[in-house]
Amino acid sequence: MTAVTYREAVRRALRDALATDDRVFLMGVDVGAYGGCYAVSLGLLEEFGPERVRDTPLSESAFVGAGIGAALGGMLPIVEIMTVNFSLLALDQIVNNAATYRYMSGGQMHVPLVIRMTTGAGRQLGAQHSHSLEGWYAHVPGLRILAPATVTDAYGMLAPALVDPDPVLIFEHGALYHVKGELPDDLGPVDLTTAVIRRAGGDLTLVTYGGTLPASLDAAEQLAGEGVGAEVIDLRSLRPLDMDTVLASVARTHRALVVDEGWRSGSLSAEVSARITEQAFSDLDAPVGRVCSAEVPMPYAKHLEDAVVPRAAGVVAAARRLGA
Amino acid sequence: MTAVTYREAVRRALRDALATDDRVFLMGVDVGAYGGCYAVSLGLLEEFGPERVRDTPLSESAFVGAGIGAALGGMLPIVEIMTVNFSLLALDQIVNNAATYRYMSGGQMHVPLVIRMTTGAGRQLGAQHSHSLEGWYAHVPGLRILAPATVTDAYGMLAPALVDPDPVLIFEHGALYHVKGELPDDLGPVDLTTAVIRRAGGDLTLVTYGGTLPASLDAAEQLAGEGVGAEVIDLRSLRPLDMDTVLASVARTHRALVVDEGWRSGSLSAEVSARITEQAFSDLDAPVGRVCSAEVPMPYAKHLEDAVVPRAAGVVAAARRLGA
Amino acid sequence: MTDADAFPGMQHQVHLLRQMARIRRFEERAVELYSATAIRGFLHLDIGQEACAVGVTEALEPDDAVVATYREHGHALARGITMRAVMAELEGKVEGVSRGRGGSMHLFDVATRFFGGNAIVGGGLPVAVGLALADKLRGLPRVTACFFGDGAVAEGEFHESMNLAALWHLPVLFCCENNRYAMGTALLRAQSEPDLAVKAAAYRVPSWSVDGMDVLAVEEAANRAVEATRFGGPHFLELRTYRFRGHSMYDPDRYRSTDEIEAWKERDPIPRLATALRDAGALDDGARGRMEEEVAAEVEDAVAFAEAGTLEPVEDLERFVTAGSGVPGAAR
Amino acid sequence: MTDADAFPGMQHQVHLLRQMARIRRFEERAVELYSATAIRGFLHLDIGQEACAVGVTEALEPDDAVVATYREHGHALARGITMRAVMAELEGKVEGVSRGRGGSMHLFDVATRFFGGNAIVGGGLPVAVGLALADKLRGLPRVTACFFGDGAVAEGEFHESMNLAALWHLPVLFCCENNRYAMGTALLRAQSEPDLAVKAAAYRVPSWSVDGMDVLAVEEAANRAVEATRFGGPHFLELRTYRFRGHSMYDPDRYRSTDEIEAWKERDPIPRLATALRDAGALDDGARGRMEEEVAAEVEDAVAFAEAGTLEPVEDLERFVTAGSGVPGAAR
Ligand SMILES: Cc1ncc(C[n+]2csc(CCOP(=O)(O)OP(=O)(O)O)c2C)c(N)n1
Ligand SMILES: Cc1ncc(C[n+]2csc(CCOP(=O)(O)OP(=O)(O)O)c2C)c(N)n1
Ligand SMILES: [Mg+2]
Ligand SMILES: [Mg+2]
Repeated sequence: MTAVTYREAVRRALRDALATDDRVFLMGVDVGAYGGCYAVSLGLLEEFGPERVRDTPLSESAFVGAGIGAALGGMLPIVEIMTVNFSLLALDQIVNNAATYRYMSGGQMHVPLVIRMTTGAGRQLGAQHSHSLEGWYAHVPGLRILAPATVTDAYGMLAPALVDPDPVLIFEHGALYHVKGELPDDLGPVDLTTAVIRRAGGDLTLVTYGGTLPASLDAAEQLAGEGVGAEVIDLRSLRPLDMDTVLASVARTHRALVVDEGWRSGSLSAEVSARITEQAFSDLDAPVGRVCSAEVPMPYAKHLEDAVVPRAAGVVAAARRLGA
Repeated sequence: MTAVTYREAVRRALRDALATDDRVFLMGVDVGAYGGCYAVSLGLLEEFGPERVRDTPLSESAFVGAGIGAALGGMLPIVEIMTVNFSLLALDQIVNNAATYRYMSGGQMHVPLVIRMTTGAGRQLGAQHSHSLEGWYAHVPGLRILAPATVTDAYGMLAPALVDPDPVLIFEHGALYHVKGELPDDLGPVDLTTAVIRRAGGDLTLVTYGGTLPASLDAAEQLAGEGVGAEVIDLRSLRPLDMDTVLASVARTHRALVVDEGWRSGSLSAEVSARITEQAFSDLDAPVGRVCSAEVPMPYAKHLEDAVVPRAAGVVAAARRLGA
Repeated sequence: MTDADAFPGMQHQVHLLRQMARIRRFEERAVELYSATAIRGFLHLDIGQEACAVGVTEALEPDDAVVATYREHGHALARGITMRAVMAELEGKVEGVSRGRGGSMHLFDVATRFFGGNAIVGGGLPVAVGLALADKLRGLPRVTACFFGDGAVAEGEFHESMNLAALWHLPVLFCCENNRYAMGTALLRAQSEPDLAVKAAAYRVPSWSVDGMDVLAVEEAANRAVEATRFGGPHFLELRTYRFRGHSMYDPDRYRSTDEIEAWKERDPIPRLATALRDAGALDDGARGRMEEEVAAEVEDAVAFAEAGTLEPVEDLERFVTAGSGVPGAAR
Repeated sequence: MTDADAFPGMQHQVHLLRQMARIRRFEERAVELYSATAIRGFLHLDIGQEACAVGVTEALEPDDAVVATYREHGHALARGITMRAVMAELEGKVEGVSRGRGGSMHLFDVATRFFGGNAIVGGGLPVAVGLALADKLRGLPRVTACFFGDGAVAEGEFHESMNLAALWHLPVLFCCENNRYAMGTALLRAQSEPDLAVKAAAYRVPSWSVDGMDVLAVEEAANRAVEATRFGGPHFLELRTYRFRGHSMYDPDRYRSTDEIEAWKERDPIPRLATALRDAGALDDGARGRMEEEVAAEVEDAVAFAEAGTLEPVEDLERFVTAGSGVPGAAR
């Protein structure tokens, strides 16, 4: 058991993957000489060399597509895209190729590719670097979408993602990189299909993932002070969604609030809300609530950015409105 | 009052726009010499010349971005992208530029751009030409998203879209082009902000838009035969959503079913469902239902494609399950 | 002993002719089936361009890879996918090469390393780069031949892929079938520099421009290019060709003159080679007729196979989305 | 009468020096404010590259347009946006040129036709093409100067935009500030053909390569290029330059040697021109000192202005999403 940052946990996962399997290589803009835009891959170039820690030109579509091709060709590529905002430049490759090869080929071909990218706001990076678009990817059949929110998941999800014969996208929230946590030395493989309860509670179910887990836990703590037991569920996998865990909780609490950094309209929170209602209507004492980002391009000024994204206070207030 | 096809209605709208305002021009792949990939712009090159009906190279990002720049520069461009599937290649420009210019510039600049594209399945075009991704665009603040489902809207939405000082995306479902309808000669401007009730009914609210309006109306007809009055609401505007019309209906019917050709998880139907529940929980006698596309890349074979997309029979069955 | 046996090397040319004829007849039959609505969706014909697919594919080893576009019946057949499997695919049957899920635009075959069948213009190029990267990393001396049209050259993915392949010295043979039109858009109205070889030079990718209506010229150039690519990094082959039919079955072909089309038909690669072989005494009219009959029989067999084919049960709709999908009980 | 007045033409050079000094001091002060956390987010410095922004911008008419990147303080100041408005933007104040919504990477100013401030590498190029298209369609003899880095040349949007501008003969001046690195990636590791002028030729876009550390050379080339662009369609200007600092405030600069950086600092455009002016007797040390003082005073005024600035009320968060948004009662 050692305390490491989320960043170090990802780096360790990358190092272990590179060390374990010759087919694995890491590719992306500045993953090598620069050490990774968020210093995640620092030191890996020195350790594994430029063939396996591969700097790419600024060509998101081509290097993501090259990851798809390399996966088809027998490798296990890990492609890093600096942020989900830039991934729009590669979306054609991800949606029209990575997600379709198996199906269009009638099951003959498959794309064992892992794509990692950062997501989210919190560092005053403005309207072209701060959005949370992982919910879009969770819409696409053929993809598995992961959002590690803890050090354990940041480390433990990569290996099983590489074992998955189909494309897996991993979203790392930029504000989590410096967060510290305990990493068990004997961590077994993390189950990619289940949500986990991060805090138990009987009065209200808070459903969240990734960058909004800390705020949700803070809110639960505050609510506990008011005598309200909030159960916090970390979805972890955004596609497929583990509704069983969510529904079992709602069956006990009768109230649910979804916390999601995406813009409210059409975010993943809408899907979670709709499914809870569809599948647990009679369990609900109140409509499913949502706390999401304000629907604006992200402003630069700190007080405005703070007003956009979900914070603990907003979660607590929403919980109160649900009558929990 | 004349009977025209949806295709003719769009063409007429384009012609009127080009004839009325010098700032308007049409630009896209094969809008000119070829007559438009779906023959929508047939004849316009001859009428308005190659400067104003402008064929572009296959460069989705550049010509959509050029539309943005031209709009900033004082023109009123109409950009055609052949299908929403190809629009992924231009998504960076739409999300990171068109939708943000006004906000990032603190209100100084704006992008009076109209982008038209086809969407949807039904013609056995397979997994790279058939998806319904307009729900993604409806997620983005700064954009107005329209989905004309009738001949009247196909004609009447373009002029007000051009008047809108901000970017407007218009989604034309490919299966609608041959549908005929009456076009009043003295059609006034269509309101871009309101949904419309296409059929009245008191037992169930069917919420839909675009390509699934015909199937929803068919379903309502069948349900009427069973004594169930289904009210069919055509959203028309996917962003912003006119929830007032929907909620007023649900207040009367107490049951709602959303019909949407997008893949179920994370489709626009989820947002509509979540909002109905949030805002009309106590009106509901049953959870909001959804009829969406199966979550698969679109298969080519007709019987499989038919099994993917929402059809009247599926809507009727879902309505029955809601207990309407 | 046939005529061809008497002429060393001629037998191979007869094979090339047969390959082109197979594609031509196959597609002509597909047009009929389209009219009869047995085939639907988009159907893009290779007719007129057969020499490109045949000439290049001949130069490849079985272990090499092919990435093609939506206009890929010819490439699939030349690569060795059976007519049966392709025709059944066009008819949407389980026996089709992609189980009827792909259709005309999405032929895939793992056995011949045929990676599609990509219907996004330019979308196949990055994938080809990646296939070649895998080969390089694995130390396999393979080539990936990537076909695309003149229209694709304007796409950003062309630019990014050429640079990446050249920067990393990857064995991709970029095969541009320049048929002068992207749907209705003539090359001159799409490219500020219509000489595509000049574009290749901007990435330091060596290039050849070849008469794509002459299968022998294509094959010869492809032989050199494939060899150079296998050990020397990417090369660019411009195949100057022409499609005799519209872009797809929906195309009324308003943007080209009949004169232009007729002039190109004069250069039809099939009669061109057939005449040369006859003149050389390698294939007399009788042998040619027998070849046509055999090809026709193969086509009819493929049609019969396709029509006898079965439809995927609707219950299997969700199979192949992911490894476990659609299989009852399996985790998604 | 100043020294410069005595030398015809020299006054202009003194102006150029002042412009560069303004950018340099402004940014040095911004670094301090960053350390003091008054500025946050990414901060990309122009330090070392000032001659590019100044030389090109001087060649533009007031009615021309500029599109720049996230590394655009210099371009904004050279273009005539006040230091006050830029500094207030960096501090996230309403008085900022983008009302504090943009920050360092997103400066916009309608008065000087400064269209950003684009933080997607390559993302500004299509917009520049569109601005020029509008001018052409409107019959206005304007130029759009589009700045971008060497890294952007690998992006698909570069390729598509160059072709479109050239195909349509649009008045875009493509200004590539080649500082040899895209973050940590050296040009040689990003481009198979590192001579960027060769790339421009692939679109038939005429190009010049200029010493971007020499503001006079930049201005001279820009004068020619702007004129040529105004009436002759797109041109490409490669400005060979270097950034003296890291890519952004977060960059530990592991990928360059100190020797390399020092060698380039020898070519610093500011002392270079200052020395030349002194040698020519156009600017003695006293005058130079006064200039520095004036510039310092302007910077301090800007800082005071920014610090006295106000924050946008949170209630106005939703203003400017669309025309009607955030305004109570207005339709969305
Ligand atoms: C990104 C994208 N844009 C548009 C289309 C529609 N489209 C299909 S084929 C085609 C023409 C392509 O021309 P070219 O590359 O020359 O190939 P050819 O059809 O001539 O073989 C177009 C525009 C598409 N499939 N993908
Ligand atoms: C599409 C995209 N990919 C990656 C980034 C992250 N990024 C910001 S600046 C930069 C380097 C760009 O280099 P260059 O174009 O040479 O400009 P310079 O910074 O040297 O001025 C990178 C990789 C981005 N902003 N956009
Ligand atoms: Mg072509
Ligand atoms: Mg650079």
